[in-house]
Amino acid sequence: MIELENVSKRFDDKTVLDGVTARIGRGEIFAVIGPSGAGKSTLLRLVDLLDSPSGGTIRIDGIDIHAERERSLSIRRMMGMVFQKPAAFNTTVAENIAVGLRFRGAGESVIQKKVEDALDMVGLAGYGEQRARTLSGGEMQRVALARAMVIEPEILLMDEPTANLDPVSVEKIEELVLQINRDHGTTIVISTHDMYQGQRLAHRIGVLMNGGFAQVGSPREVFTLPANQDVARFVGTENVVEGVVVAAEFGSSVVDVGGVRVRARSSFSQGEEVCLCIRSEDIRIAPAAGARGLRGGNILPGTVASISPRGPFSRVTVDCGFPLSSVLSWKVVDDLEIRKGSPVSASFTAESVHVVRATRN
Amino acid sequence: MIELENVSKRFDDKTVLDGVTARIGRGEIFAVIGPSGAGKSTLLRLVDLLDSPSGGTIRIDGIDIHAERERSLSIRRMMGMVFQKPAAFNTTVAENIAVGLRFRGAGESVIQKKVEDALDMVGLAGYGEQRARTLSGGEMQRVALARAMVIEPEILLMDEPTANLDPVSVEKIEELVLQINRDHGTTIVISTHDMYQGQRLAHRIGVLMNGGFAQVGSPREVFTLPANQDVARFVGTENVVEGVVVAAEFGSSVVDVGGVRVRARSSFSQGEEVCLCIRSEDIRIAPAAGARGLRGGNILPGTVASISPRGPFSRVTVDCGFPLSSVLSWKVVDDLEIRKGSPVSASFTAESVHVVRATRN
Amino acid sequence: MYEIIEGFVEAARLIVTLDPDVMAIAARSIVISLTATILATLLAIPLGAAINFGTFPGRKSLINLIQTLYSLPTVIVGLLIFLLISRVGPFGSLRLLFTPTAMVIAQTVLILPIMTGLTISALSGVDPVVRDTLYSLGATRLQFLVNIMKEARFAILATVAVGFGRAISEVGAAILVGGNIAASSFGSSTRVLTTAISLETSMGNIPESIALGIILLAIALGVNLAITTVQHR
Amino acid sequence: MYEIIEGFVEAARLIVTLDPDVMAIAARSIVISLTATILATLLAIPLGAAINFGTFPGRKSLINLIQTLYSLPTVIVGLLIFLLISRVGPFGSLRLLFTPTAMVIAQTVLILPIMTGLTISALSGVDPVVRDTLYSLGATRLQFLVNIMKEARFAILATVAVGFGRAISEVGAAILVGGNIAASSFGSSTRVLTTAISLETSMGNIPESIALGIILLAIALGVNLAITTVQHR
Amino acid sequence: TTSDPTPAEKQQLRIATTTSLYDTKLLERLTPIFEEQYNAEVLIVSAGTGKAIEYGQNGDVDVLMVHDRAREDAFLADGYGVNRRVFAYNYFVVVGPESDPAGIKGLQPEAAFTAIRETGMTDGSDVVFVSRGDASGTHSKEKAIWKAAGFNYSADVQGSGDWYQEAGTGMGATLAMANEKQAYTLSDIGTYLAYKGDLDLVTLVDEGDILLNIYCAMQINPEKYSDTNSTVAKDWVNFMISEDVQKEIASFGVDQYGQPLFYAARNDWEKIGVPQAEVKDPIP
Ligand SMILES: Nc1ncnc2c1ncn2[C@@H]1O[C@H](COP(=O)(O)OP(=O)(O)OP(=O)(O)O)[C@@H](O)[C@H]1O
Ligand SMILES: Nc1ncnc2c1ncn2[C@@H]1O[C@H](COP(=O)(O)OP(=O)(O)OP(=O)(O)O)[C@@H](O)[C@H]1O
Ligand SMILES: [Mg+2]
Ligand SMILES: [Mg+2]
Repeated sequence: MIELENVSKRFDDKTVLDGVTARIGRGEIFAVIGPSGAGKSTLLRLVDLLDSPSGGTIRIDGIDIHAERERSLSIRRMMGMVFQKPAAFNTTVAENIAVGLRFRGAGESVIQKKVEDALDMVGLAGYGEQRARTLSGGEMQRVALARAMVIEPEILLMDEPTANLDPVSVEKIEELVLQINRDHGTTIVISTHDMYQGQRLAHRIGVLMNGGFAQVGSPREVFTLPANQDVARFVGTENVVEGVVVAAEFGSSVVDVGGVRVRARSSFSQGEEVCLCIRSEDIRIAPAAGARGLRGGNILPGTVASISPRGPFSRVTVDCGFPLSSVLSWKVVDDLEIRKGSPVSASFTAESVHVVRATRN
Repeated sequence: MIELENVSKRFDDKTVLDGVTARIGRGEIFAVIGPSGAGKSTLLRLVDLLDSPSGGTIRIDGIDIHAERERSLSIRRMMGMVFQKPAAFNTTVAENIAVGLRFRGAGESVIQKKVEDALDMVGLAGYGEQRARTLSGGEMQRVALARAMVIEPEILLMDEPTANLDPVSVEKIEELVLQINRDHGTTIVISTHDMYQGQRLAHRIGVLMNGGFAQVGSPREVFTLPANQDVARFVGTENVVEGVVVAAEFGSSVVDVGGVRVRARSSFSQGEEVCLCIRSEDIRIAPAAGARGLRGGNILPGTVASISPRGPFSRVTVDCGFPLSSVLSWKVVDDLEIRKGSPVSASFTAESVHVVRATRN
Repeated sequence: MYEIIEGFVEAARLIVTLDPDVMAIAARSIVISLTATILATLLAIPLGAAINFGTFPGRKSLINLIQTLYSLPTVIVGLLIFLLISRVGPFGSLRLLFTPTAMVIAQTVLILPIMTGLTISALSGVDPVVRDTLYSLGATRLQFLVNIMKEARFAILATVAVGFGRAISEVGAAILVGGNIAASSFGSSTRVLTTAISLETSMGNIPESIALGIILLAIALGVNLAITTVQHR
Repeated sequence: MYEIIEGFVEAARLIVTLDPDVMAIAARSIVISLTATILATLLAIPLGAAINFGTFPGRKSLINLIQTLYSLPTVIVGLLIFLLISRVGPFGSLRLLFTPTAMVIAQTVLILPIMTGLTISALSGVDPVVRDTLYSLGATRLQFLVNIMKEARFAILATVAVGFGRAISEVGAAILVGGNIAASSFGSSTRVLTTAISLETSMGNIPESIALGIILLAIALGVNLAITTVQHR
Repeated sequence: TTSDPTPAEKQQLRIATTTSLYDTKLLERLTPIFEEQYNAEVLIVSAGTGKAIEYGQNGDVDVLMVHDRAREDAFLADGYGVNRRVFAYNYFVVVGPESDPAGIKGLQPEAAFTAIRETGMTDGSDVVFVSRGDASGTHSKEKAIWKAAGFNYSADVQGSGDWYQEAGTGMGATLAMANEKQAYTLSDIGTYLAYKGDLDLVTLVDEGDILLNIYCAMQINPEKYSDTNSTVAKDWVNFMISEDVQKEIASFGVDQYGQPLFYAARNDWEKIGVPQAEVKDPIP
């Protein structure tokens, strides 16, 4: 449905996008994640014809949208966009939502019905007559969503649509997005800095970094098998450490990390500089004494370097020559009597170590 | 340092705040959390003298700030504010950050130094000469923080300062906030919809709901002992179920939840309508067969109703007469071969059940 | 000073007695200046929008030129129109000289630059995200224009107020192309409030001048009340 | 039509030969109108800011009144000032009538309403968050004013352009309080470009009128280039 | 069946006149009578003499009414105008402050001008002469007086000092200015009388042939502009010299000012030195 081919965008002397390539299928939910300033908004704006690429082609249903100037209205009308900082028209909430329908010549009764429904869906029933300029940040974001949604576009572009929302509202909006996708087969491109949102919603995630997609894949792929150490760090793999392969055979290798040896599954050969990505939830912490053997796995002794809260969990960082973090529930931390300085052992399987080639930044 | 006494705010016929009372101590980090539209921004604006309360008093260091009009400049100069939707002055990034310093008559060299440092601290070194209007959403949010920070206010008010940031930037900003608080003893009031952020940063959290603080307490209190079921739902206690106390003695009670009996620690007496709050991480799921006995605890048999991803975990909802959700790592879900429809048992201790009086909405 | 009070008394008298001459003059002023303002608005808005939202070479110079034309003296506008419509001019055969139509044309030309310029300024003040939102909602050119006007309505109507004010208060062009004729039929006359004020002043009838000035301002007040009503909606 | 070309030729001749009479008239126009514009700006900006950001009863009526005064005919302004400063008027002892000072006063009064009104319109276009941010950064009143002006500079300078345009192009007040005097000393003369244009026109010297008009526009262009340079910074 | 007699369409007559004549409101008195008699609508445009003549040259009007013999002659000679008729005359007056610092009261115009110039040019004097300076009929007359007094206008008068100031405006404004500056000026009698109430200026010189001011009306040459309303134009000019109107002119202003503003030209052609045909013979 949407094809990005080598798309680039320069502002003056600053290159923001540089050869972005991807295909987004009809009915797919595609999440764009990436650090602040990576060009997520820029990319969505290019797709929505709000800005022109400096190079490359964007095709929708095979049509080069930036080339066909006379068709831009009908192309634009296929799409709805929710802006990162949505702007309110200086009128009521209901009128704000009605605008797109009015543009399409919908009748007054249809408009009224759809607007009511939309307000209800985004949890703002009864706000119709309030002046949109007086809405709170989160309320406005939901109005913007409703505004883009009522026109039932084939493609819905959403630029961090829940950035200003509380978790309860986020959940509601996410359900709504899934429902729209399910009921209307709407293709959805969503930019988000909330990776778990990407995971909850998206069929595929594209990680935008340094001007292009560093990785495109299913949420699980991106989270468990990040393409490189930047992606790994970005998707929240707490433990990303560099090392050198010292032994390798039969898809299994031993990596030296600052003197500590770690077993991992990988096909890198001896002498290669690699990077180990270990998700914190794959690491078990046990009191130093009671460490059980783990066949073909790693048991690294160390001392607790820090304990910090992380939602209903605690993040425990163990110094085993290099720092390794794990996440434990508060209860476990209490039960095991883990304190800063406690001698513990951190254990994890060779399979849970994802090895990528080390890249220099 | 900051005392809110029965503060209320009405817009036309809409009452947003209605008797907000709290005290925030010098050097404290106080987080205001609450649903979208609860009045978080409104409250911060009242403290920053940007709007006048409809009733009640706001005192800083004992001074009724809205009464002393001629001192408002010096009061305002004690404070720095980061707006939810920060506005960029139409000039360079560096000039945007310098404004507050210029107002205070700082010298050119001091300004330059401080601006550079601030840019560096928020991770925008090198952006000084870019026009602020062209910044991305997250970049602008960081500039706004830098702008409020350079004037080294005694009180820093931040309205969802990381809403548009990716996790890596969030972490950086949070460290910065903690550092400012630590190094300068700055009193910080932060509104956030990210409860974990509240937890990571704040000494105390106020939950703003229905016009007032439903609860004010330490992060742990708010998360584990929510004051009522609204707060419980809001802070992400997945399992909030209503029931009636059918037996009670010695601070222990049995609650009937739609026919299922649940043991809990509580001092409610028989016949009272209550609400049980059980955090999902306190619930263990085991194959139906292998459920171990749990002294004085609850073991509820049921079938798996749904499994949905939640970050690196899966959220498993079990129907045991009423739905109970737990969070398991992907690995455990695979290992235990839990699928939709699997017969399982959910177990949790009586201590992990937090009982509050049921409120009607 | 005494003349000012006399002027107020005279104004009151003229209004209360509905002096037919004065009423006709006032009506003519309103018709001519409102027509010119409407025409100029209809031209200035699309023009201003095209310049503000367009990207073409020479855009800045064009804006400069327009701003420069704010300084166009009414007498020069009058002269140029005069040369065009005088019998020996290219449009002489239309016999427009000394007609209200000519005055409408002259006033339209006079206020067009300032209205276009202020429209540009009004539109440039609209949040770019509002603009993008309209585009992304699939606005046609016309829908875009209408909606962006609604957003900028305060400034746009301020522009209309400026245009009308300039049109109804100008005298140089009106006198040159209109001739300040007091004829026996309404349609042949070209005497409007400003030209009448000029005449009274040149004859030394200061209270009468001031009375007419007050009537003119009363009309302007009415028009502005209408404008403000729309503005604050 | 031929007169227009003649006008250009004449304008070129006058400029190239630096015709001393014309240069003096042009210089006087610039001095008087720029002074009036600067004075009016200095008054209009704080006034406009006070009205825009203030909350007081009658605020809307005041804005209405100001907009109404856009329609103040220059002749009426001239007359009122004339009555105040003529020998028998309250300020007669200052002997200001028929001096350049009187013209500056008249033009200042004339453009003050429009400049105040457009300042209000310009300021009301500034994002309220910008305003709040300035307050929250601890701006004093003056710092606030300066910075809000910087934000609204495009519209504020457009206002200045309008004010200057109106000042330099008006003739009614200039002739009434200035008198269009051509005396042999620069300071006693009150002939400016517009009054000279009027005179030439009344004498039927169309090419000369147009030439003077072109010189006036050339001056306006210069001033506007300066304004635009600041505007786009 | 009966058909209504459609009234003949009203003819429009466009007249360009000098402001000083227009401002006396004489024409305002006469036009309704003419409109009634000739079923015409009269449109009068008043402008400076130069501008009025230009309207005539362009054929934008049908009749021209001015008071500047020299320029009228040129206009006729160039073929723009035909059939000039003189309908009224009066005298210019030299007015000035009652104190009369140049001591011109009762002098002949030439002598008076000379005296004003002499005193004006001496150091420290506060004698000022305000000139119309707008190439109007009045200004032409003033220049003629300077010439008759033996001065070269542009060299000896204009720009010879701050005592001589050109107003460059209408008569009324010039009088106001002279009043303000307590200066001398040359005025037509009509405007002076109209303004007299507001002025501290008094008539100092009102006798002398050179002060004669002759008003005429003429037709725009229909051969030059074929679609001018030559018939009504002719009617107007003839109307102005008709006996009834001449009487009207002779008595105009007496009730308001206690003295007439104009003298009828009809019987004084010799006195004012124009051919008899120009005052008496209707255009055929
Ligand atoms: N007109 C411009 N001139 C210069 N740089 C620009 C311009 N517009 C955008 N940029 C830069 O382009 C980069 C990408 O901006 P964009 O808004 O696409 O980022 P983003 O990925 O959406 O970030 P965020 O998550 O913070 O919203 C930013 O660094 C921004 O500063
Ligand atoms: N001028 C106003 N008129 C009417 N209602 C208003 C006005 N200003 C704010 N409100 C309402 O007040 C409520 C509180 O707004 P506020 O911005 O304080 O919410 P918030 O807690 O910051 O929400 P969010 O998390 O979405 O930013 C909202 O429902 C908003 O619609
Ligand atoms: Mg963005
Ligand atoms: Mg808010």
